[in-house]
Amino acid sequence: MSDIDERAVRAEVRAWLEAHWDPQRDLVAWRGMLADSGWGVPHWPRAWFGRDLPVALCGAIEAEFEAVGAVGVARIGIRMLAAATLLEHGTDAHKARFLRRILTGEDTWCQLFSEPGSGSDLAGATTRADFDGAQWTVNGQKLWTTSAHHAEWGLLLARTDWDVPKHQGLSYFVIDMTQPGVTVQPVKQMNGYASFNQVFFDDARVPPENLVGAVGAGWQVAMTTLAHERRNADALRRWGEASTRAGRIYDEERAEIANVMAPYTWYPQRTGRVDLALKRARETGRLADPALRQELARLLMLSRSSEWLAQRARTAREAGRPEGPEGSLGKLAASHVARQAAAVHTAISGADAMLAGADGPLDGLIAEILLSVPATSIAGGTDEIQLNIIAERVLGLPREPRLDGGPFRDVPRNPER
Amino acid sequence: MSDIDERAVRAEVRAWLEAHWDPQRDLVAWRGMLADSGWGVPHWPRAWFGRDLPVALCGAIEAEFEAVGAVGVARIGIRMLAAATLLEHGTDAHKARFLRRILTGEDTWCQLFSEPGSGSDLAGATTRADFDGAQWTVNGQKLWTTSAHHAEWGLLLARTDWDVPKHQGLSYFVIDMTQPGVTVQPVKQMNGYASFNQVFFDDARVPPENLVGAVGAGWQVAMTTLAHERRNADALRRWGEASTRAGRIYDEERAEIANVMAPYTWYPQRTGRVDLALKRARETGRLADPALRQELARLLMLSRSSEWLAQRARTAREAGRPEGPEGSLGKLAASHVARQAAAVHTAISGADAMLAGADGPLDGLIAEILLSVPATSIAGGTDEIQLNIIAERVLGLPREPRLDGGPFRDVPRNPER
Amino acid sequence: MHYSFTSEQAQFRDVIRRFLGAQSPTVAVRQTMGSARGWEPALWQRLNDDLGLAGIHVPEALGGSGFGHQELGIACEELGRALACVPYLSSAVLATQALRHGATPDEQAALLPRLASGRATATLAWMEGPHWSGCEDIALGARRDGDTWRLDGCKRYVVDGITADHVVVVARDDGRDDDASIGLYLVDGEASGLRRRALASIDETRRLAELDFDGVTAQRLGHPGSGAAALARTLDDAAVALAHELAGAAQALLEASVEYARLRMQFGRPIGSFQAIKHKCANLLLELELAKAAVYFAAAAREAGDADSAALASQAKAQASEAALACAREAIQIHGGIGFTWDQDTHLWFKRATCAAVLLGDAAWHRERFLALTEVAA
Amino acid sequence: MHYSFTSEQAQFRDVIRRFLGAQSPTVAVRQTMGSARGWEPALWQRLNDDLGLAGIHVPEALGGSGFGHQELGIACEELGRALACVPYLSSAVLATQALRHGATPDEQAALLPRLASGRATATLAWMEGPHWSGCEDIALGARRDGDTWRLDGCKRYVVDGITADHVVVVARDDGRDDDASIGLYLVDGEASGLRRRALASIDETRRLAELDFDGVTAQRLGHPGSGAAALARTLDDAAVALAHELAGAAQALLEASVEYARLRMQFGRPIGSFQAIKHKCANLLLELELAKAAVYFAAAAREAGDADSAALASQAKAQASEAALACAREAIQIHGGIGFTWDQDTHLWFKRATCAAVLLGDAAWHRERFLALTEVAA
Repeated sequence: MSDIDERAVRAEVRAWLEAHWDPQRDLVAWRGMLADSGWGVPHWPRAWFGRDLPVALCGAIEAEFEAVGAVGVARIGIRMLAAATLLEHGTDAHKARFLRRILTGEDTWCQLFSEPGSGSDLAGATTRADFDGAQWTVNGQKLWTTSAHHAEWGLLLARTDWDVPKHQGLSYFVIDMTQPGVTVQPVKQMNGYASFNQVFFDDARVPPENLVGAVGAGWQVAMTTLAHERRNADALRRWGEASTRAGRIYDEERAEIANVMAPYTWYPQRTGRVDLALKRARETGRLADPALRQELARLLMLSRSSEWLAQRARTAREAGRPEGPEGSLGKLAASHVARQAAAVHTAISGADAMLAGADGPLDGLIAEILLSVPATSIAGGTDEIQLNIIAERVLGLPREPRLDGGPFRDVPRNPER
Repeated sequence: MSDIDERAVRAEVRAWLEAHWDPQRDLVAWRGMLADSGWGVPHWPRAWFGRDLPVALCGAIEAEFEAVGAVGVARIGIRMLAAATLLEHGTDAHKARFLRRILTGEDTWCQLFSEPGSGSDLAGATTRADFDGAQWTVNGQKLWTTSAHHAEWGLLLARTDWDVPKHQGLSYFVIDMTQPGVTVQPVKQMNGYASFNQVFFDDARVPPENLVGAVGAGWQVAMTTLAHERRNADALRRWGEASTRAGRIYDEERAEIANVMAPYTWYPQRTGRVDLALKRARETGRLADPALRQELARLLMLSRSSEWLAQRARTAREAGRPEGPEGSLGKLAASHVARQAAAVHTAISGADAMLAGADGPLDGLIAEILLSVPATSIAGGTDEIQLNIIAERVLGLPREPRLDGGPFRDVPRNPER
Repeated sequence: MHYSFTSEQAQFRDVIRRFLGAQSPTVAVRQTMGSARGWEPALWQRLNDDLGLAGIHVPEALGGSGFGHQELGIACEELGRALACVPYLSSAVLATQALRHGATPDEQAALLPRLASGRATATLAWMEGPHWSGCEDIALGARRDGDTWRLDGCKRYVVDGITADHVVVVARDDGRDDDASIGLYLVDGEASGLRRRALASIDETRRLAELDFDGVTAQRLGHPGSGAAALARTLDDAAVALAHELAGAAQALLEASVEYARLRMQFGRPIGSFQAIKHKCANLLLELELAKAAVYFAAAAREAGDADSAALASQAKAQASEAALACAREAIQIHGGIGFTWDQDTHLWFKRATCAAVLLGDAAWHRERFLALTEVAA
Repeated sequence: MHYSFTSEQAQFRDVIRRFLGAQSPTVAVRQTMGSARGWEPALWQRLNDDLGLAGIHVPEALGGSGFGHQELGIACEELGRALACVPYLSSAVLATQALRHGATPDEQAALLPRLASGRATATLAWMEGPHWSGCEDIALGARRDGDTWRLDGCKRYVVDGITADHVVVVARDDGRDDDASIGLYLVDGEASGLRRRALASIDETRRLAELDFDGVTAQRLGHPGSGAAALARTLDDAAVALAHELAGAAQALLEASVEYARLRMQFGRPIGSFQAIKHKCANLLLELELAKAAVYFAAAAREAGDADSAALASQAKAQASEAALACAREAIQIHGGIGFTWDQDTHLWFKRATCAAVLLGDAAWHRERFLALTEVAA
């Protein structure tokens, strides 16, 4: 688009903010105004709280918000994945019922895809939804669900047909997480935190109007959710940084962010905190060790190259080019960075690398890094899955022969727990 | 076995050698005496040139030979694999016709298993043998055949039935390599040597009595050959070291060894010449480089550990315990040693690592090492095949699903050349 | 030289493995590691009463079983495999070997029988800063006070330092800075002036402590000037013992991973049928078998008193720690998400491997030391 | 900062790639590398007449095209991809950049137009021993002889040293040992007293020579005292250029491997459908993409004259050389037995990667230099 478009849009949003922005306003009320004006999600359709503007302009609009310190719509957590999925596959009734409360932050959402028996093989889900003519009854178990403990709504992938190939027997629902048939339990990780939940369904109910897409089309709908999950990973990190300004509305936003981000406590360490390595090595005197210097140089090079690679992908995305499976390269690179960072931090710390908590280096941060590393190459899709994606979709190597193509009922799978 | 056995056997062989050994004898004549006495291959059956003694005693007998400097039967090259295969699967006619001339060294043999289209997948051979009621006609192409250019006989694996699964349609033959239908061409390698040949069959003939085992049982027969190949790898290296004694019979043996070992010219470099690394590092002053020291230490540790692992396997073998697929661990370790050795030799040599021939370090030996490394992880079964063997046969992990189980005619394969 | 195990040694291993399988399953390990003491006196006493583990390598005259380094290694390997929470490395290895190498016969006779029977425990306190480069790191000072000695300074990373009945302390005679001034001193765990503070460790199955010495009364051990050599031999013994532990831990991790990969289904087949997993496991087996060769060889060399046994100790520690880290990392990877949950056992070995990798020097340090020793010998 | 290519740059790359695909297929490379000269004058002249390659980065006033480091990089990447046998690194990169950084405007005007047009070739002779650590390695001496200079000593590993019309020699003023005594000297390739001897290289597509100087008449270039800095900038330019070459070679190797894996059948399926091969290729792609990011970024930084461009040059060379070696090793592995035959092309790139990895400093050397530069900047 031309500069004139951007200038005009910037002028328009500036004028609107000048007229309406007030940091003393109630957060939900302000976000309601944003939703109704279309300035909260300007790239959404006009019919649904947007202004039909190109994604490429959103940065400029955000910049205007930042300039006056205006708070935006609620964006962190799973909600934007829910919104994107409903915008693409939902009925008008879905959109009318859910979208505005997503933007105002009144409703929190969670994603119910993974199961104990199907991690890498998401389409192998065995949580079942059975229709009795009046409503759906859900039974089964989901795992790795962030934020399920405070979500009002869940995006549920469940099996509705056991006699067709596995990708064709799934359906997609919006499920009320506050009903009695839904039990949420935290899952404690090896680092002591509980970032995830497991969710048990015992005859939980879903009304027919909460089906999203057609019966049996759940996999395609879920693909939309997952595509947005990958795309939003970057943005989520940015949205998770609370403003430091003073004012009632900022306090409310900070509380919301703190609440939603709590399960991600170990996420900041996922990159292995490369930024600390050189400084730590110098301060401990270990920078004089030539073997360590080699490993440190490897780490810094790897980390910088990964950033440049990500930057290139981002540039492509911002230029409106399709993102493609290059995200898998970045994910894989992050695993290497994390592993090398752990090795370097260990070498720098020596015997101190054994110590945790207040006794440990940097008040336990190094121990956190060492214990968080293994998750990097698993969470969000294992390295092995990323390698498959790169080999098949980037390099065009042939798929492996499938053994799970027949009716799902006959596919060998893990025993139920 | 008890010490008394060994003492008695040692005394017996010593007496026999005292009576018969004479370094002025003709090599073939002497070996004929050895074959007929049973002292050349004492672990073979009495009926066929042996004395039915346990393998564990062979070392003691060899020691007696060495003590007086007596030359043994011909053992290097493919001949002992041919002999072992014929002993197990051959008819009495086969044994009578071939074994003695194998031991005297009058006949040289080669192995015709691999093909351009079937390397790792040996059972996918497409060289065909068709029976017209009177004789077999062979057409096709074999590759990676050591010594084919001076062999009298070949061990041939050929397809005789295309309508059964691939392992069941192969037959095993002894083929006359000196006939007109057989063309042998050297294959030049990236290091400039030609260790191998390719062999073309154009209506080559095999009489029916040269079939080994039943029609269709070729794969089982070939397994025997391959098992002995793995078992003999160690011994072959030892047998390939010529005696330095003076005398006509030694000259003849040296000439034989030089002839047979010529194609293996690059084999000595396969281990990456770890023995030279520390010395070279010291002499070049590079031992002061701490980063290099780390890599050198890794190399030495890796190499020593591999030797100890091999030693343990050898001890098991000598104690008569089955060898099992642990040989794959050693083969895999050798690849790692070779690769690390190349890296270390490169780091030691710096810009000199670019130089070959007389200009290169150690008169070109370092260049040889760098160029020979890639073959280590391929020749004799790729690292990937070794990893499969270890995973399935040592660790007991499940096999991959087979796609080539049906009639061979329908199995997708490489286009003929 | 060869290494191999006699059938008696193989039997000894079986007995320990069965014992620990029954007496120290991970459910018990988890309970003990969460306890205040951090190790289980009842288990410790049975290990010693029934199997004689703490004194396996101690001469019979000193209350032990009179076996050697290979039996000690087998014990450590099985304890590492089971992650048993007992003060074996601290008392049976570090303190016992320090006394054997550095104490006079009378001093040994006074203390070793109680350590060998497990009735008392001890530990060795040598490190002060996080990187060990040798005796030059020792600052803790010993000064003569009549018939006895007094210690002032601080030791860190002391294994089982909170619970040890006795502490063998490496200290330096006041005012001197050569290796001859390094001595071993025996201190009572409850001595006045000794402040013991627990250090939180990533590996909750092995406790660490910081010990502050403020004029603590100590008994000087051994002959003057022999401390540095005794310490060096002790640390090499301990490196080989810890390498065995790590080999045992790695073996446990690999076996659990293979078992899981055989059973876990994804995409209609066991994940262990995918080459990504098969080859990963095969590569781990190779790395582990190479490390075990080094570890067993190192034990045999120490038993034989070979000249290169110090280089071999470094090789064993370097290779075993890297193999254990690789097995730990990949075990979690093979288990997938479940692998980094608290309830699954893999992280217990991961944490052991993480800490043991740096205890007694990391792999890079041992590689450099190995090369320095090899270089001189070559 | 970002790096990206303009559509003009992408087009430039396409043109070179198509040209080399047609004019320098491997059958031609094999022929040329077996020839006496080692490079093909006809190809060289067409590369320059049709595409202006030798002067792509030389100012228009000096007979070049006036583009910059990124275009130079594209040219090198494509030449590395095709393994074209031409004196590009020696003449267009090493000698040309040495003159641009180290010669006066008049001296540049006298020589650069002929190098930029490809009518003459030159090279840079700086190394004497196999390990470069900096100007302190320079022993070859220059002594004043009236209006001119005379050189005595020996240079090795001189790229295209046998055929170069001119040699830029790095020498030291007699009797001094500081960096200010380092100067660049221009020598005629046919000068009397200059003995040129070919050094057999593993990589037959790029020739090396040893040059012996026995009182060879030389012209001193640039201003006194500027030689060391000019050399440093030149070597960084060359490291980035060589890193591009290696990235191009790695790309060619990976593409050939993927193509082969797609077609080659074993066990009834393409070998590229086995995870062992798929994951190998995917890992190579990752390593290559990371290296390319560093390489392109380094070129952009040199073009922009960024302060950290020396560190980036080292990073680019280190990563590109390791990626190329990995691609070369695995390309042969993926091709199996056929991969180490002479008739299959893979070994040509393998040998290029092997030699280019140590030319201008190996990866470990560049990592150390990168860290030293980064450390100061941080």
